[in-house]
Amino acid sequence: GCASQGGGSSAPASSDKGDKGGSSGQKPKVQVVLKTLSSPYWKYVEAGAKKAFQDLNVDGTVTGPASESQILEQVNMLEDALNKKPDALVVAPTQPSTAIPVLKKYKDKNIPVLLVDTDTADWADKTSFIGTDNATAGKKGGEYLASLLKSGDKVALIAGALGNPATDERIKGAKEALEAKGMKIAANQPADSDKAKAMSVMENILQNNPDLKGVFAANDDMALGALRAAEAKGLKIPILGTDGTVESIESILADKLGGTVAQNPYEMGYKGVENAVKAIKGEKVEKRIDSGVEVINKENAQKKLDFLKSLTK
Amino acid sequence: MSAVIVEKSEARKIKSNGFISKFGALIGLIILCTVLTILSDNFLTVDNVMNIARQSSINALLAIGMLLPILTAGIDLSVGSILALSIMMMGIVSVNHGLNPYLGIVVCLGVGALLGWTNGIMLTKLKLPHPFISTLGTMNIARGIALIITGAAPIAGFAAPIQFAGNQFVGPVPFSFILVIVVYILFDIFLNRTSTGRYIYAIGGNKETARLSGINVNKILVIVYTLSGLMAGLAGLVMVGRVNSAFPLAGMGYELDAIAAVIIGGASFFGGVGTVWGTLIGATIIAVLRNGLNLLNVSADFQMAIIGLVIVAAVYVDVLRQRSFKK
Amino acid sequence: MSAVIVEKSEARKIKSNGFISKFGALIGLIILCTVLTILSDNFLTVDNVMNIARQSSINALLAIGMLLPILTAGIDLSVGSILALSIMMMGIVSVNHGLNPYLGIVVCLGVGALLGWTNGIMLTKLKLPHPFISTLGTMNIARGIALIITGAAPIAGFAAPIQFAGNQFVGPVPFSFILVIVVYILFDIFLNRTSTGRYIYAIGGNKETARLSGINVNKILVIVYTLSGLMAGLAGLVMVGRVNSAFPLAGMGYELDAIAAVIIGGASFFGGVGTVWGTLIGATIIAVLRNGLNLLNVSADFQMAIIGLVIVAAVYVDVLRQRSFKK
Amino acid sequence: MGERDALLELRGINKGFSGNQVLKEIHLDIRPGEVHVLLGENGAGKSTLIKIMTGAYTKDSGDIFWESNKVEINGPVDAMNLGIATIYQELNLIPELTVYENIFLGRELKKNGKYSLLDRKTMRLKAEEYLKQLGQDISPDAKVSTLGIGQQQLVEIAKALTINAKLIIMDEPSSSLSESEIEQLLTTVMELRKQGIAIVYISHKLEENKRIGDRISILRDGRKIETLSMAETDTEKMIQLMVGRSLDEKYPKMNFQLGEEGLRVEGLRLKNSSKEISFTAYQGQILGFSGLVGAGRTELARGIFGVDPVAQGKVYVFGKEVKIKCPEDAIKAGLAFITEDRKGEGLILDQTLEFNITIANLKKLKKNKFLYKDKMKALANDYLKELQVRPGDITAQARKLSGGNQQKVVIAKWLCTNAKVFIFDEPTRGIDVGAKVEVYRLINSLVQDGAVVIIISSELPEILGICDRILVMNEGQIVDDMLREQADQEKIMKSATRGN
Ligand SMILES: Nc1ncnc2c1ncn2[C@@H]1O[C@H](COP(=O)(O)OP(=O)(O)OP(=O)(O)O)[C@@H](O)[C@H]1O
Ligand SMILES: Nc1ncnc2c1ncn2[C@@H]1O[C@H](COP(=O)(O)OP(=O)(O)OP(=O)(O)O)[C@@H](O)[C@H]1O
Ligand SMILES: [Mg+2]
Ligand SMILES: [Mg+2]
Repeated sequence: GCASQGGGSSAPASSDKGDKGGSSGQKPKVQVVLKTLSSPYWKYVEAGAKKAFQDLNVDGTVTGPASESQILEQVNMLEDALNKKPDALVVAPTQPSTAIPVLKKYKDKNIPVLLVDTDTADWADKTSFIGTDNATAGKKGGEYLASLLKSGDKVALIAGALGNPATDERIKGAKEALEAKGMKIAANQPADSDKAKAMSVMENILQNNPDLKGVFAANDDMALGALRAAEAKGLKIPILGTDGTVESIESILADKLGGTVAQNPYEMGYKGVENAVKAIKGEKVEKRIDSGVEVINKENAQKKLDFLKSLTK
Repeated sequence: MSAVIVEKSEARKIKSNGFISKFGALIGLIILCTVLTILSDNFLTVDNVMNIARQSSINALLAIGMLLPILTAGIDLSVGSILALSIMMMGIVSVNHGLNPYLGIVVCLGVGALLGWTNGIMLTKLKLPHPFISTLGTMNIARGIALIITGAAPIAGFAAPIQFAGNQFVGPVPFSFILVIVVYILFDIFLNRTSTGRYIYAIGGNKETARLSGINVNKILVIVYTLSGLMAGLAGLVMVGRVNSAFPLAGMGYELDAIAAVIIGGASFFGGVGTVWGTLIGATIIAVLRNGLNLLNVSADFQMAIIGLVIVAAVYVDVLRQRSFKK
Repeated sequence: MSAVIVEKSEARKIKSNGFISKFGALIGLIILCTVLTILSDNFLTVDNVMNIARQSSINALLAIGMLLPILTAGIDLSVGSILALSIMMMGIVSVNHGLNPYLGIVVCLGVGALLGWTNGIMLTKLKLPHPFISTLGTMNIARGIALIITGAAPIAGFAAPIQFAGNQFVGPVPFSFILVIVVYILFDIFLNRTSTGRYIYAIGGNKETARLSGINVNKILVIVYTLSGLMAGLAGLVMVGRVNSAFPLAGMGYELDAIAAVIIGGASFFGGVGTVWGTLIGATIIAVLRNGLNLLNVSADFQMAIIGLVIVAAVYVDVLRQRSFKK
Repeated sequence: MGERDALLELRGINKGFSGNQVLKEIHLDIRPGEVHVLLGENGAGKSTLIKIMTGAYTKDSGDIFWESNKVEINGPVDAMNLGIATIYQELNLIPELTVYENIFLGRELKKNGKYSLLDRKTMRLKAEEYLKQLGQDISPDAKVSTLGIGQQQLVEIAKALTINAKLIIMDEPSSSLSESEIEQLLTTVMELRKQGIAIVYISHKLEENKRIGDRISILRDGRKIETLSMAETDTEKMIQLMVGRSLDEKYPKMNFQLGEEGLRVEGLRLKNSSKEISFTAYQGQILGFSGLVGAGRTELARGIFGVDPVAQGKVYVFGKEVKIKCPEDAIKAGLAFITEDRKGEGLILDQTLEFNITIANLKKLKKNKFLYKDKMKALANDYLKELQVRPGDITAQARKLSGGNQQKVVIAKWLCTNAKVFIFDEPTRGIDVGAKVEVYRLINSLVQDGAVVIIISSELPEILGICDRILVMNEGQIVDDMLREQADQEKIMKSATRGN
């Protein structure tokens, strides 16, 4: 497992300090609010943030609701965090538009707001956005899948719970890329980001499309579930996931999963905090920082795996 | 005979006498607040209390709506989805089509009430055996439609009148809190001082007796589910005001929080027992708990476990209190 | 006396006579299958029927467990979380610590039963007013612990004996399907041919009468919730076999599907009414529906709405059938 | 006090409910093979006392001796293990289970040994046997929910017979039976007594007590007044001891002036029935419906009142045709229906007496659209006083009242609707002799005020005592119509059993 919950390296709150600049000898206080902490992907973001707390001597906390469907709960968390008077906020808004009113309050109190993973399209007051957007990740995945196939091949898309902006965007990106390369989308079905449901959905898709040539899933869990269903049919086709979790990379190394689109969650967490500290100190922060996205396949999988494992040591 | 005997748990029987038992969960709430005040400097501050007041408002509105079906020994699983469809319709009307914002508010409440009414009709006219089924159906249907009509995209940029309920303050006090109090007072009057209110208790207590006493049970049930839907619409309005956007996954899973608030507040699933103010306390317990855990930086996984424990504890305190009260 | 008379809806009274009414939802299922056979060439194939058999198995196991609390006029909201904690514990024991896989299976079932037992104890010893509360507590606590013990990371790479239940085939027939049938037959015998089984119905019919007849109500309730937990553990075992991994968010929201299966299958929330085979039909209806929507490549947003409609329709067909049956 | 050979002996039993002392220092002994009658007004504490014997309640203090050994009865199982079987005042059956399952509930027969499967065949057969013994051919496979109240009572009796009991306690077993079933019951009781089984018997029907009792103990306000041998008592004395004074007359009959036609039913046919019913009830003439259990009287009343669907027929109230589709219509048309099943259809047990009394009349209890609470309280208080309900506290929960007092609350509920036509279905079931007289007086004054009153009763003396005209029903049809002067028990019984 990952480093556990709680304050990480941070000492118990260093109590009241009136100024918000962080220029006094006090540690800067950084609040990180993620979409959830209940999945491997977000655990990597957390790990990155916590590493940065340590490296940069930050009094930081990472929180997030129990699941990505708890949208208002995240807004509540942002409100509650405001009462703790942080010096900077790093946030991955689950449903960006809902977070804007509370983010404005941070701005009103001159607390810099840095977004990670997911950008808010129509809010200009953010200090920075660190990440890649999910549509790009989906697009890369779609392009890679297309490169393994030939024009006219049937592919299937496995989506998350409909209405989840992150997975919806990925599917949208992948769909566009696949269609641009002349692939035929034979099915586009939701599996609620649930491994067991993805397996059932894949079984059913294969029922209709025994000649399926490839699959793109909006996260790794669903890709692994789909893989399992394909294996049961003795079908060996490229199946791609998104996120780059340890489980999926191990599967790639075992020559099972076709690949996964990794968005560098660790980098997002680390850079988010790093730039938050810069902003607190009044240094210039770039408006947009690309944390990179890469497709992981057999060639680069081992390197990535070593890196991920080093995080959890 | 069409009547069937169902036993009620010990705890229920004792309930019902006098003032104290009406505010069963109150002691649990007080204990909870005391603990949090000790643990966190930020808890008992004006700012934070107002936070809690705002954060509890959506669940409080859903819960008071939910109280009615539960009083009639029913349930409404669809409130979260009704909330979502109501606000998406409001978004379409007043943002996408740019119509009058007040019309948007009417649409939001109207859609809520209409869906609630449909629940009532399914139950009474289609004679589905239990509202669990009809409202489970509505839960899926309304959520599906909410997703379909906007292609799952959120709608932002609501006009000020729409945002008012969820966003405005009166001095330091959030308007949504005042709204909750007003709504609760109205429900208190409705349930205790009107004949329809009494009929709701009567139906929950014994449907057959109610029918034989000349109560139009079906009509009352339709009113009950309509009001529950209306409250879901109102909760949606408050939510839109808070986050200035409507999104189709809004309110997912909220029915559980609403039901928990009602039950923690001392109502019985067997119907006929439960109060407006108990429900408010139940909703407040849940909000205080969530807020307190956030303030204490408790991680999400521990939050889950702790919320579970506190729900059990809050109710258990009530059980203990009643037991000693009985002696 | 602490007994209270609760009226039962028309539909309920009529139920209960003879063979036909035992298989209430069967007609709904047949209609559904007919429609799907017409709409999709791939529906009525051996492969696909086996698909459905496999896909329904997890919910079928949860549902048969859920039938027991519902028969006693209770509910078990914690089954999804119990499933998750059971399989995470199994993962820790047999993958992370590399112990004997059979020990892992014992742990999985044991944790399930233990958590169910805790539900029963909370209900009967702490005297919480309704299992909604105790199992809502357990739902949160178990999920929280499942997340905490592994830091939200999934566990993969289970040994063959563990995967057997969910992954093996006997000829073309998935073993999980055979398991479901065996479990259902055992439950049928248990509920209809043993005194404990009849006591479960009696408690649901009238708890006070059951007590006065010398039935140890608390003991039976503890058995009921323990079995429900055990079935959640078994469902978890099948799930792990299916996907060869255990993950802490497994089973989230599955309680609603399980409850829906039981209710579609003709059981009553007021207790005392419901059958094993009706429950199986209920679980099958849900699985067939999901499978059919995939086969027809129905878009995600419409899937939700259609599932809602079919749930209502399936139960309504049953209501209509009983009405005409009565005439 | 207790003799050495007492089967069960109670010494100094006390019991209170949240401060309200219900039983005070009760001493009682039950001898083997005797029928011991317990008598007392509604709320005197009879049911509470027997519940202490059966383990349904636990006593606050006092001692219980079984065959001269001190015992603790902490639950129903303890009592059963001693050999005590009980028929409670309120029916204790599981509606969804079959007759035989109910009869054997808690002590099922098994094929081999404690942990084996149920022996359903034997249970079915035995159940049938016991029911036959009671003169009934109820199918053992019928669901209890499909039986009428009287039949359910018989199943309950059969259930008690299956226990190999040394003591059988019967709390008002005859209250929902008609004459012929009561005969059967009494025969069975005598039979049991002959076998050496002791019976504790509670009934408000004094003649019945007189016939079968060996000894009688009288309770008043939670105290035992006296235990006498039945030989030295007569009904007058029973009343005297029970009420503390003597009653002038048990049926205070008044003569009224025959008035207008009040309720006319023409060709009423219920769904699922092939028989048509017509009759007319007048002002100033109390109309009684007699018949055996299951004769269809309750069904007729339910049909008129819109509770059950009616296939065809017309109903006129004071000459005007009314369309009644549901009870709401019936109440609007000026009807009131006091149902026989007080718990299932009459009361909301968890609510207060005030709530229960006013619930059918809320529309008239408003001031400016809101409920007029003061008036509601006053009204409820008035009726509690008038009917001598104990406790007379309008905030008491209906659940906590004794059976007879609950019955009075149901009556109060309907009196308060100001209806013009009253249908009483077994109005005095479970009511003590003193209170019965009060109910009859009330009925008299209703009639005097111009109301039309119909009484369905399985108690022949009651029918004969207060009705002016008597209709006898048999298998869903009115088979006889006689004026009070022409009627007697024999004549009614003959019509009621015709063709049976
Ligand atoms: N569970 C209870 N809680 C509070 N008071 C109770 C309870 N049960 C009975 N009582 C009270 O105890 C008294 C005696 O009741 P009980 O039922 O023993 O009377 P009873 O002699 O059987 O009368 P009846 O002839 O009407 O059946 C009544 O005043 C009643 O209100
Ligand atoms: N709920 C029911 N379901 C099925 N049959 C019923 C039901 N209630 C009554 N019956 C049957 O209908 C017939 C008429 O019953 P009804 O109750 O009207 O008779 P009654 O003359 O009022 O006698 P009782 O003293 O039992 O009330 C009986 O055969 C009875 O068994
Ligand atoms: Mg009594
Ligand atoms: Mg009758």
